[in-house]
Amino acid sequence: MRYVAPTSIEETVSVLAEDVPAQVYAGATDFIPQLRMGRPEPGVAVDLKRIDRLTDLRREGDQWVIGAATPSVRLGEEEDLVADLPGLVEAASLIGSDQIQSRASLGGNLCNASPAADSVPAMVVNNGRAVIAGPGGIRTTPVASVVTGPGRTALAKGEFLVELVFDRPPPRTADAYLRFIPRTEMDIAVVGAGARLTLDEAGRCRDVSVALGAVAPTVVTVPAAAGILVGHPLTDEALKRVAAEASAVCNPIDDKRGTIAYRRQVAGVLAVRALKLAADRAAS
Amino acid sequence: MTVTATPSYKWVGTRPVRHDGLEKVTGRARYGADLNLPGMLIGAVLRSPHPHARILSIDTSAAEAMEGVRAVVTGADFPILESEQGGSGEEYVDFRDLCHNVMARDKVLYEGHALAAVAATSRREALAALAAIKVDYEVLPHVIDVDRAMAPDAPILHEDMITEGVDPVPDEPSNVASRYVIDRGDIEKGFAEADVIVEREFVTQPVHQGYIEPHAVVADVGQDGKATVFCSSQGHFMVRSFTALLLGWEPSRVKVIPAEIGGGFGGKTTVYVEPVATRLSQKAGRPVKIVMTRDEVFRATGPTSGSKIRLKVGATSDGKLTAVEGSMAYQAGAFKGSPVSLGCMCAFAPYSVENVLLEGLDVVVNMPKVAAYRAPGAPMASFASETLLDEVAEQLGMDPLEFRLRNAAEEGVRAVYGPIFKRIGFIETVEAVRDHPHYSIELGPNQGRGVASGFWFNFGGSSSATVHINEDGTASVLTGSPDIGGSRASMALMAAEELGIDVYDISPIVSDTESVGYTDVTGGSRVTHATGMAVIDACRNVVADLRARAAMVWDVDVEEVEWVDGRAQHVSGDRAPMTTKDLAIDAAGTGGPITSSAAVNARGAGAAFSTQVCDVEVDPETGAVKILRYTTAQDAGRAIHPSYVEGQMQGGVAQGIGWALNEEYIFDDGGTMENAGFLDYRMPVASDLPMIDTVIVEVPNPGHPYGVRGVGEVGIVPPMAAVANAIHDATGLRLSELPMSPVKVLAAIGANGG
Amino acid sequence: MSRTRVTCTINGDPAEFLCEDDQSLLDALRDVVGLMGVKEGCATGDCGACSVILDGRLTCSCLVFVPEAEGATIETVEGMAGPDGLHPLQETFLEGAALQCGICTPGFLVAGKALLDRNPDPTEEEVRYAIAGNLCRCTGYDKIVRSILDAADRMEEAVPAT
Amino acid sequence: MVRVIFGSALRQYTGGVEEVEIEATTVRSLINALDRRFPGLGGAIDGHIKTDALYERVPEGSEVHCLPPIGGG
Repeated sequence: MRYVAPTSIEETVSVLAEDVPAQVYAGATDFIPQLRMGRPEPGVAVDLKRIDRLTDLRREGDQWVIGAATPSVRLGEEEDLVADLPGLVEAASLIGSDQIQSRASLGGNLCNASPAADSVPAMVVNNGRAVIAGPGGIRTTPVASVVTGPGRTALAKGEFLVELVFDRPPPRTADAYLRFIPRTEMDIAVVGAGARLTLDEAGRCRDVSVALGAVAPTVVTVPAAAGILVGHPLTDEALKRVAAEASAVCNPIDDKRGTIAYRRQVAGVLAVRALKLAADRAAS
Repeated sequence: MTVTATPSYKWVGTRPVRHDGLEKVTGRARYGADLNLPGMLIGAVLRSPHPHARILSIDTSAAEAMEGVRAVVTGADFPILESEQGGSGEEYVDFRDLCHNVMARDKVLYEGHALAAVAATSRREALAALAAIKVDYEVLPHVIDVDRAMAPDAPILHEDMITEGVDPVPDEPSNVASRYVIDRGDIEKGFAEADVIVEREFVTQPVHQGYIEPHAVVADVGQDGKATVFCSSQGHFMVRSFTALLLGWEPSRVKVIPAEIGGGFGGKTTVYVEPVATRLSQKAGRPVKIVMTRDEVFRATGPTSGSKIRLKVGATSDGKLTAVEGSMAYQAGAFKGSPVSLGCMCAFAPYSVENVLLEGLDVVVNMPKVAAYRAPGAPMASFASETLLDEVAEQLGMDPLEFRLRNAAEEGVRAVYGPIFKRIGFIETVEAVRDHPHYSIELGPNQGRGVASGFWFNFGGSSSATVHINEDGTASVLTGSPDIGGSRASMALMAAEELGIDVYDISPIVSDTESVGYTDVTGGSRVTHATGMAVIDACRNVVADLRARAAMVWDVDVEEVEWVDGRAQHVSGDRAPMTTKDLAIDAAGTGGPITSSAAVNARGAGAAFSTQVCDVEVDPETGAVKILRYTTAQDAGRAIHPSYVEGQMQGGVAQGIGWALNEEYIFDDGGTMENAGFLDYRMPVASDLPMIDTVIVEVPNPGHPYGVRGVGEVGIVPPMAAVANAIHDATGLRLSELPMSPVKVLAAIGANGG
Repeated sequence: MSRTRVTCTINGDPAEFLCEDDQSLLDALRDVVGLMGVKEGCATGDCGACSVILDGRLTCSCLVFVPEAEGATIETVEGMAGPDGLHPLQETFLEGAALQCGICTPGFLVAGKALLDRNPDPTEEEVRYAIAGNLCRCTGYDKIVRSILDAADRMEEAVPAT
Repeated sequence: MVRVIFGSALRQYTGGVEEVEIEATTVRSLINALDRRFPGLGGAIDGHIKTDALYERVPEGSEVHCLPPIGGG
């Protein structure tokens, strides 16, 4: 395996155009353990962290632009980002220990395409866009469309993620992300739930989005939540219906981390808790 | 907080900085993997991907021809040993099983079972060579579940295994290696006298010791055929004897240099890669290093047994136990030798009960051969017994500690397993918890409190020690006990107490197998007791010698010389006292260097008891159990270094909480372990636990000069039941399966209509 | 296997060495540089025994390809004690008996230092989460947490009041 | 006389006998005496207790329990 660290997007594109199996990576917090577990080494490992744009974190007008390889720890250090998108920051900060936080990135979390990736539900409810570079130039696509299945993405050969873009939230809008793990740290999500909502001045729900992780091959949204909540306050009765809808959209598996029944039930619980947390934030 | 008995010592009971501490906080201490030798090769082990298969052929020719490969070994490179029980002190093994476990021959019996190994000039080359070894397997049906292993149609692991301890002797082989029974009193009469009878079944899964340091060894066989083995273990004399035996050598052909050991908890009381590295080194003529990966540690070294336990308890309405009856089946792993008999012996050992009928079955299954793990066999049995006792107390409407006090074993009571207890401190541990502020803190919604107690025998065994007085009056104390958690400091404290010199003027050293006498493994909570006795004896010899030399100098009778605070004093008081240093400087003139050795086969290890209280909060919507508070009271007899006694107590509790809530071996349908890593094996992390409050109870052990009782093991016995009982208090649910993971708790809440 | 020359700063000293491209920083620190205080417990980022501070950030050295260390500043446990003596964390770990077997200790010390470098006055909960990436199997964490809190107090006292 | 109580693992050698009274002054003489009464028992015990002190005195009137080997962590 050869290590290369290109310093520009163009250089990266040309490295990936070579006729050698290549793996781009950011923090390598999934990549290296996969190699240890027997995944064959690629011919070339492409470290994206030396490209300035990929490790950037900036506000551009009404948007937040987060480099695909920016370490998660940086998100929590950006106070304005925490104020705008607290759920997204929470999700990023749940990716592993402090040690992992120094390395793991939103881009890696997305492109590793684990159904349990913590940051993806939070990115999806915030309508994140993925900026992708490749031999054909730069394109932008919704985060929700990047992952197509466990370990699979919509990225074409030679393409790689450059950055993630989020709109700053309108007034009375907030997000939240909660996950369930058996321990308090160092586990993969058994269920993850992201929520974002906008309240009107009377405290009624004007807009809502809920996305669930680890309960299906890819992140699933709960479209029925809008029908139940929009135009209404968040009553216990309404939230109970959202919980049922959240459980219903799940298509989980039984595995060493949880059972189908458990994941369905807790998906509803976490969806409601995340909605309440987001609503409290939106109201304050 | 310490509940203490009597005398005042100058050094015993103080908390000096441990002597090996500086090296360990600066990164200089050398553990098993920290030695690199010139010309050293890297070894790697080929392991079975199947849980049960016949080995039809192994072809190593391609591997041997590869660049960088210097040696390849298979089972054929090791002698097949006859069945013989033996061990290094308390760790009993059948050597035939051991030789088959270290390197499989005709059959592999678990996923991860070693069947070949290579030594090459780099790890990359070694791994490539492993991939080039061709093995033809005939895959056989496997069995891991203990009930299924006992079923009539179960795949048989060992065709010659006839159950021992059954009358008449069975005609057919089975996976039940042996049956153990405790049968005392009249069980039917006991239940007839009972007003309350509770019976339940319990299931626990295999769990691993989880030491952070993987097994590691550097073996170097010289041109003279002698081997020097550097490795971490719980006993380098054990490594010497087992390695030599497995190679067909005399023990003296192997010298073992003890590395610092990065945790063991019983799991490093046997050998895995040590004989393999030694044979590879012999073949290659170069030093060979083998370091296990974490994956190998989980798949190929011994966890402790999973179990299936049924227990029945009877008590009178005034809270007196009348009968205990039940059956326990423990997974032994691929070879016989689960700690099920110890489980039977320990389960009700804290109590006085006359009518007992307990059966234990040792069952072989297709998973790694179990190894000792902290109070082997007791924790799962006590999870069952202490949960049932809580239920009985509840039905009687009695405080669970009061119920325990009414039945508590004390001096003169016949233990469930037979002998009569000498002075023990069980009652004191129960009272310590009862009187602790923790026991009366008010609980909130979804919160609950549980208590449980536990027993462990503790052990004595063989230990050696040598004490040298250096020219400057300081002392070197050499023992053969690897220091796994502060025992150097304990040895130094006892030596300081005996010699009367400053604890920092003692240099406690763990010596290699050629520099100190034979010593059993560091295990069974025996080091402070047994090795401590050897140190005390050697120090007393030295003091007698120092007194004799002072008498020589003063030209008086030795009876007129007293040893006080590290100085020789004449009874008359009219001579200037002589310090250790004074006597050391002139040692040549009084008979040469001052040194003494002592050795013991220590008896009189005092039994250990612990009583613990745990508060939990259960999230009724997710099944998550949070440990809010934890207090443990344990009889240490005499705490030599209280900080490390507390550390043992806290460490045992933390492991027990992991066992209670999340830890387990998970196998897929094909018999492959699915969670062979720290990510999914889920040992407790710092944010999972509260502070663990300790109460050291000191009821001196009459079998030790200072009253020491072993403290290493009993702490892990009560936590599973304490947590289960707390969950019951919070939710009303009786959980009888470990781990009590969120999935299981939520399912139980759901089944209960919650 | 490609080899790369790496030039970096380790514990304040310039270092230069040749490594294989797929080698982990952990393996290079131990087997090439000889810093055996950096321990391997899992090699998958799950135990923290190999923790180092890489360019000011706490990192598992097992999860870093060593060529990435080009130009980097690396701090290991071996660099914690200075000419004036031990780091306060090393002192409180010794006095507070925060180690039993000691294999995880270097990782905890480095993680503790990374915490106190950015948060000199952490709460117990902050300490527990900051070291949640470090596994200890001996102590139950009680004495480790106390020792980190004690070190924070000691360092605060050592800073002259302003 | 010494009272000896057998654990279940040894009862296959004693024909099911659970306890006996026997004349012995040391552990070794006790084992030898037991082996004379129950052929094969001595070897079975010795396999288990080889690390124990063979010449340790057994006081008159003692109660001796033959237990399975106790390992430890």
